[in-house]
Amino acid sequence: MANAEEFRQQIREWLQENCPESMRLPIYSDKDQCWGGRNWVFENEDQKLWMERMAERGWTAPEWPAEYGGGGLSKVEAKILREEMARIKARRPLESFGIDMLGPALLKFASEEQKQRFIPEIVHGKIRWCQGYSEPNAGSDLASLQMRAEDKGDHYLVNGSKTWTSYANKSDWIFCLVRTDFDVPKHQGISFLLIDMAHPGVSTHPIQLISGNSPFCETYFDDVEVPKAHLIGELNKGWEIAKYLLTHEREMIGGFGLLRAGGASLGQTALEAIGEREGRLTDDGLRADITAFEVDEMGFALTIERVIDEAKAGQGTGAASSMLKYYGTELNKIRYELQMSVGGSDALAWGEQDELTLVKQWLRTKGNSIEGGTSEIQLNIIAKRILGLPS
Amino acid sequence: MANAEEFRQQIREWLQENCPESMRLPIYSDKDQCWGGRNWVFENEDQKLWMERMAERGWTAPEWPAEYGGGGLSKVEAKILREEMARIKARRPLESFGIDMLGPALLKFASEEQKQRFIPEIVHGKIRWCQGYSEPNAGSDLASLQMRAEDKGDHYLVNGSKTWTSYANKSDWIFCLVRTDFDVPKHQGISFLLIDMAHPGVSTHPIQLISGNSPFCETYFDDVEVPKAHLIGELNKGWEIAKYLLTHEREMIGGFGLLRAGGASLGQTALEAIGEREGRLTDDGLRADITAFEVDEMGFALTIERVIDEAKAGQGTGAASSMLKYYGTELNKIRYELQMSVGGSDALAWGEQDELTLVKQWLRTKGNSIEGGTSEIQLNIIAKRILGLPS
Amino acid sequence: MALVLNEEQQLLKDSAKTFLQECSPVENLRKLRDAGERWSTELWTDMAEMGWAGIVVPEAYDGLEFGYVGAGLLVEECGRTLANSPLTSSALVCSSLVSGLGDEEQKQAILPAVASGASILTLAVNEASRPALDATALTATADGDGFVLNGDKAHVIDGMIAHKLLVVARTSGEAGEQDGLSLFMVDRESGGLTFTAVLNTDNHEVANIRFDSVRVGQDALLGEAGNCRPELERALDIGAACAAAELFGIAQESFERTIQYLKERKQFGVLVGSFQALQHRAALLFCELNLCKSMVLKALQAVEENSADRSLLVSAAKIKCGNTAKLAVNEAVQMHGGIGMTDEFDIGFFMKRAAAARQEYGDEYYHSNRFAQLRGY
Amino acid sequence: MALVLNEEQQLLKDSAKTFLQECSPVENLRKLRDAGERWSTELWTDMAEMGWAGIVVPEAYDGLEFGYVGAGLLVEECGRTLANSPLTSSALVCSSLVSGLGDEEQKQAILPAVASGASILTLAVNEASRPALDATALTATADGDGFVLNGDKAHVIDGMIAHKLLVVARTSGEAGEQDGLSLFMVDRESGGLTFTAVLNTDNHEVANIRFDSVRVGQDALLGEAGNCRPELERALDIGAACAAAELFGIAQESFERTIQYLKERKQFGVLVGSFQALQHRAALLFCELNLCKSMVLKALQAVEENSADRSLLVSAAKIKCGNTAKLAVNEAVQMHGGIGMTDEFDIGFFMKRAAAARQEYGDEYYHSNRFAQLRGY
Repeated sequence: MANAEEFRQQIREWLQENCPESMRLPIYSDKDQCWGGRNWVFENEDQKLWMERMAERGWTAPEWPAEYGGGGLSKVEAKILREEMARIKARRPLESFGIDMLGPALLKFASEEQKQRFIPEIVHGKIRWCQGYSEPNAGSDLASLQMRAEDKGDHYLVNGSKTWTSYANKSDWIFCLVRTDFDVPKHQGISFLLIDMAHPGVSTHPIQLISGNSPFCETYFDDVEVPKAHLIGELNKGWEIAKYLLTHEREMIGGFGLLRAGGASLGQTALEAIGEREGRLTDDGLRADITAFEVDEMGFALTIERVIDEAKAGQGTGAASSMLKYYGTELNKIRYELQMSVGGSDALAWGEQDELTLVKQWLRTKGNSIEGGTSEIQLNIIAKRILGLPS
Repeated sequence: MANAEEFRQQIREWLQENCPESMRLPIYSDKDQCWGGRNWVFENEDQKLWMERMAERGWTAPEWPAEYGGGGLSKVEAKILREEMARIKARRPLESFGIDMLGPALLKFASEEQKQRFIPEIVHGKIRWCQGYSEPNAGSDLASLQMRAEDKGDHYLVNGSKTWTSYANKSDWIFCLVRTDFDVPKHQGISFLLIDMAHPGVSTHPIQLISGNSPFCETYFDDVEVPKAHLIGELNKGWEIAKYLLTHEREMIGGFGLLRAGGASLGQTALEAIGEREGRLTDDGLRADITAFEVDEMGFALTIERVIDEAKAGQGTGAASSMLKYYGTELNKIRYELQMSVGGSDALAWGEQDELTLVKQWLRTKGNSIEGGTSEIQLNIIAKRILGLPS
Repeated sequence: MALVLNEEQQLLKDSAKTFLQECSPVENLRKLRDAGERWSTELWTDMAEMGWAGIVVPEAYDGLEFGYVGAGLLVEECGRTLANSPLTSSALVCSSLVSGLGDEEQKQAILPAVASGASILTLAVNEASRPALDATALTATADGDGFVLNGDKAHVIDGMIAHKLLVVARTSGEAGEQDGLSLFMVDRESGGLTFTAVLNTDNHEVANIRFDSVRVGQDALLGEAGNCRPELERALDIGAACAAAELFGIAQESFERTIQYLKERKQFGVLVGSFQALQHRAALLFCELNLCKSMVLKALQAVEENSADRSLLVSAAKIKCGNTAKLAVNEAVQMHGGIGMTDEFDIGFFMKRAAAARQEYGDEYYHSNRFAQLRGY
Repeated sequence: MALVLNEEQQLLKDSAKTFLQECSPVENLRKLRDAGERWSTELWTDMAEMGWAGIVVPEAYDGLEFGYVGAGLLVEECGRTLANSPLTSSALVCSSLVSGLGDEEQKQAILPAVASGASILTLAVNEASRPALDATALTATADGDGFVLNGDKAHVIDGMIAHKLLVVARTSGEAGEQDGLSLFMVDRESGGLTFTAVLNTDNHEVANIRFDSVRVGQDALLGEAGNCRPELERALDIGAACAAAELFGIAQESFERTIQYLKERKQFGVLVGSFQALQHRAALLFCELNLCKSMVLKALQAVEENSADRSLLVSAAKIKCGNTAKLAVNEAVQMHGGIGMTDEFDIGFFMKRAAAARQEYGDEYYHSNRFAQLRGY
C-alpha cells in the first residue's frame, strides 16, 4: 500500500498547514461545534477558515462524489483522513444532518437535478437541514404519522406538525415524512418531502430537555405550499427512504459515544480522580465496573471495525445497524453513569446556562436509547428480522 | 415475653438431650437426609432415633394441630424451635413433601375422615409422598394436563402419565391433578386425587439430570383403580387446591437456598480460599460481586422476615409468593455461580457417583428457576396480577 | 423488633403523605427552580409546626422523641414529592450529634431551637468529592481559652442556609490517621468563614466553606477532644439510612408513575404496558423495591436501637436503595420515551434528585467497600 | 489486518465444521462418557492427518505454518461440537513454546512429532486452583550435568495422556518472585513422577502431578535458565485466546440450538419464541455474540502478529467470551425449561464444558484484573 502511505503523508502535511491550532482543542460548549447554514454566526475566524478550507476540498463529506462537491475519496482514503484528523485531535469542520442523514438518501433516491441543486450546498455548509419524522402522540410508531400533503396541481399543501425535530429553530430546510394517501395501509401512503422553512406557515417551538438544553423542537406546518419538485423519490414510496435513513441514523447514534471517546481511558481518569494503592485504583468495585465497561467498549469498537471490513469485503449481512444502535447507546449510558460515579459529589454541579457540565451530558445520554428508534424497537428488530423469532 | 424465654429454655434443654451429635453435622450426601416412608432404610441408628423423637412430639410438623399428631405450636413458638435447631445446627429430622406440600392442603381442603387417616402418617414419616402435577409436553402450562380419571361408580379409573414427579420411585403415595371433565374450559375440569403407588398399573422411570442425580421421575398410570374416598375437595375443583399448593411450593423453593445458607458467609469462604491483601480479598472483582450478592441475600432474608411479620400483623398482601420464588431461586443460582468462581479449577471436579460435589450442586440450582413455575411465569404473575399491567 | 410499622408509625406516614402531596407536590420544586429559589421556608415552618424538626429530639428538650423509624418514614415521603428541607441534615443528623456529645448546657442551648425548627444546623464533614473521615485535614488548634480552625469543607448539605455548622476538625494527628477528630459548633457569622454556593442538578445548593483562622470558644467543642468518632459515625449512619429512605421514596414514586403511564399510553395500537419485555422489567423492579422496603425499615430500627450490626445494615440499605433508585429512574425515563426526556415532564426531577441522594453520605461503591470490610473480607 | 477471514481461513473453517459435525458430533461425547472414556484417539488421528496438529508449526519442521487465526477457527468449531482433543494444549500452546525457546536440535527432535500428532505435549504450569505464575514453587535444582525437580503441579490439562510435560520450574528465587522461572521438558515415564487423575464435570481428565526428585538432563532445559517468561506468557496468551475461541463456539451453538427450540416449542397454545421477554433476551445475546466474534478474531490476530497489545486483547476476549458463554448456556437451559435440565438432552454438556473452559488459562476475574493492570489502573 505504498500509495496509501503517500496519501497519508499528504493529508498529514495539509492538515498541519490548514487546521488552525484552536480547532484542535476539545469541545467545551455547543458553540464550539460549527453547524453552518444561513444564520450561522461563526464563533471566531478560525472556525470559519477551517470549515471553508475543508469544504473546498470536499472533505466535509469525504466519500461523496466530486461532481456534487464531495471529496471523492475511497473508503480507505476516507479512513486515513479520519485517522489523521483524530491524530491531531482536529474538530469536525462541519456538524450537519445534511451530511449525516439527508445526503446519503439524496445520492440514492433523488433525481439528477435535485442532486445538483441540494448536495453542494450541504457540502459547503450553506444550508442547515433538520429532520421531520416523529409526530406528537405517535412516539416510536413512526408509520402512524398524520401530517398531510395534498396535491394541489403544481404544489402540495402541507398541514400538520412534527416533534423531536433536532435544531429546527436554527435550521433552514427540513426533510419530512408526510402522508399523501390516507386510504392505504399506513406504511404505503407516505412520501418524502423537502421543505424550505422560510415558507410562510412554518413555525417552531423548542422543547427543553432534562439536561437543560433544547436541541429539539416542535415544528408546525399551517397551509404550507411546497413545490412538487421537492418530492424525493416516488410518490407514496417515502417509507423506503425513511427506512434507509433510519438505518444510517442508528449507526450514527450508536457510534456516537465511541467517536467522542478518544483520549484518556475511563480507568485512567478514575485513577487521577480517586487515587491508587499499589498501582490499583483504590475503589475495588469501581475498578471492576470500569474494567467491564472498557472491555465492552473495546469489543464494540472492534465490532464496528469488523462490520466495516466485512462490508468492504462484500460479506456484510446488513443486520448490523440495529445491533450497533442498541449496543452503542446502552454503552454510552453506562460510560456516563461511571463518569458520574468517578466524579462523586463534584459531578453533581449544574453549572452555568450554556456550560456543558458532566451532569448535563449524563442526563442527555438517557435520550440516546430513545431517539432514532428506542432500544426496545432495536431488540424487536433483531429478534424478528435477524433471528426470525415468531410474532 | 417471659413465657417465650421459658419456652426457649425448655426447647434448648430438650434438644441438647435428644438430638444425637451426628445429627448436628453438615449434610454430605443425599442419604444424610431422612425422608421416611415404607421403604426407607435408615442410614444409622441416630437418624432413626432423631426422627422418631421429634415425630413423637409432633415437631416434624410443629405448627400442625396436635389432634392430627402435629406439634400444635404457635408461629412464635415454632420460630423459636427453628432458631434453637439452627443454633446447634441440628439436621431437619424428616424431609417430606407430605409436610411441605400435601399437609397444608389436606388441613384446608380434606374431610375430617381424610385428615384423621392421612396426616398422622405424614407427621411420623410412615408414608412418603410425591407430587404429580406436570405432564410430558405440557411444561409450564400446567392446566393443559391430559391424565384422566373416569367415574366408574365406586372408583375412578386413572390413565395417563406425569413427569417431574420428585422421588416418585422412592415414594409410597402420590397426590395428583387429574382431568375429570373434558368438556369445560381447561381450568375447570381438574380434580385432586391421592393414589397409592402400590396399586397395580402404577410404574415409575427415573429421569437423570445434568447434575448426575435423578430426583425426578416419569410416572405412568395404566388402568389404575382409585377409591372415590381419595378425592380431596370437590370434584372438578382441583385447580383451587393446586394453586394453593403451588403458592406453598414457590415459597419453599424460593427460601430454600437461604435456609441452607447459614454458617460462613461467601466472602469469608472466599477469603480463606483466595487470600487477602491488607484485610481485603485479593481479587477485586470477586470481592465486589460477592458484596453485591451478600447485600441481596441480606435483603431477601429481611424480606422473608417482613412478609412473615406482616402476615402475623394481618397486613399480608398475599402478593409475596411469586416474588419470593423468583428472587430466591435467582439469588441461589448467583450464589452457586460465585461459589464456582471462588473454587476455581478445583470446583470442576465431578466426584464419585453419590458424592454431592460443588459442581453438581451448582448444576442442580439451574433447575430452581424452572421447577415450581418458571421465573418467567413468576414475572408474568407479578406484572399482571400484582401490578395490574394489561394483557 | 418485628419488621412492620406499628400503628402510630403508620398514622404518621399516612399524614405525612397527605401533607406533602398537598403542600409540597413536585410542581413546587419546579416553581422554586424557575424562580431561582432552592427551598421553601414556609414548608419548613409547616413541618416544624407538625413537630418534624424535633421528631428524634428528647422530650426533655421540647422534642417528640418519636424515634428514627418514624423519622425515616417522613424522609421517605419527602422523597416521593421531592420536598427539599433541612430535615435530615439538621433535625436528624445534627440533633443526634448534639444529643450524643453535648453537655447539659449545650443541649439546653441548642436542642429546643433545633426542635422548633428555628435554628438550622448542618454537619460540615467532607473535604473532597467522596467521604473519607480519616482524610480530614481541617485543623482546630488550641489557642488560649479556645480553638482556631483552618482548612476547607466541601459539599456541605444545606450549608448555605444553616445557622450553625457542626465541624469535624483534627485536634491531633495527621490527615490520613484514624484518631484525633473532634466536633465543633461554629456560628455561620463567625469571622474568617467564606461560603461558596454550588448549585447542583437537583436544585439543592451545597456550600464549599473556607475556614481562615476561625476562632471559637471552649464551649464550641462538643464532647471531649479527639473523642467524637463513635457519635460521628452514628450520625453519618443516620444520614445514610435517611438517604436510603429518601431514595426508596423516589424509586417507589418513579415506579408507580411509570406503571400508571404504561397502563394508559398506546403505541402500535396497543397499550405499552402489554409488552411482555416491559412487564418483566417492571416485575423485577417490583421485587427490588420489596427488598428496599425491608432493608430501609431494618436499617432504621438498627439506628434506633443502636444495634451491633447498625453500620452493616445501613450500608446494605444505602447500596440497595441507591441501585434500585438508579434503576427505577432510568427505567422511568426509558419507558416514558421521548416525553420522559423533556423538562416539561416531572420524571426528570426524580432522576436528578436520585443522583444527588446516592452521593449523600456515601455512594454505593463507598458502602460496598464498607460492607465487605465489616464482614471481614 | 482487516477484521475478516481471508479465503483460505474461511475454507478451513467450513471444512473443519463439516468434519467435526460428521466425525465428532455431541453424541460422541455422550458415548465416551457413558463408556468411561475421556477422549478419542481416532479423532485425534484424523485431525492430525488433516494437518491440525501442525497448523502453527513451521514448514521446516513438517508443519502447515498456517497461523493462529486459522488455529483458533479450528478450536471454535471444536467448541461447537464439544470435541475433546489435545489440539490447544499440545499443538498450539506447547508447539509455540518449543518453537520459541528450543534450540535447533530440540526443535528437530520435537516439533515434527508434535506436528504429526504422534507426540502429545502439555504445559504443567499451575500449582493451585487459579493461575499465578509468580507463585510457582516447584524447583529445579542444578545437579551435576542436569537438574532435579521437586514440587507439585495441579490441573494439568491433558496431563493424563501427554507423552511429555513442559514444566515451569523455579531455578532461582522464592515463590512469589517474578524472576527465576525456567521451562523443562520431562518425559512422562521419568522416575519420581506421580500422576493423579481428576475427572472434571466436562468429562475431561486433568492431572495433579507430584515431582519427587525427578532427574532430567541439561538438554531438558528449553531456552536459557530463568529466561522463559516472555515466551511462556505468549504461550499462555495463545491458550487463553484459544479458550476464548472455544467458548465462542460453545456460546454460538447453545444460542442457535435455543433459537431453534424457541421456534418449534409451543406452550399456552403459542410458540415460546413469540414471547417478547424471551425475544429481547435472545437479541441481547445476539449482540454479545457479535462482540465475541470481533474480539476473538482480533485476539488471534494479535497473537499471530505478537503485537504490543496482545495480552490486553487476549484478556478482553477471554473475559467477553467467558461471560457470554456463561450467559448463553444459562439462557439455553432456562429457555429449554425442564428438558434442558435432563441428562438425556445435550444442552447440559455445553454448560459443563463452558464452566471448565472459563477456568482454563484464567477466568474472567483473573483476566479483568490483568486487563486493568495493563491499562494502568
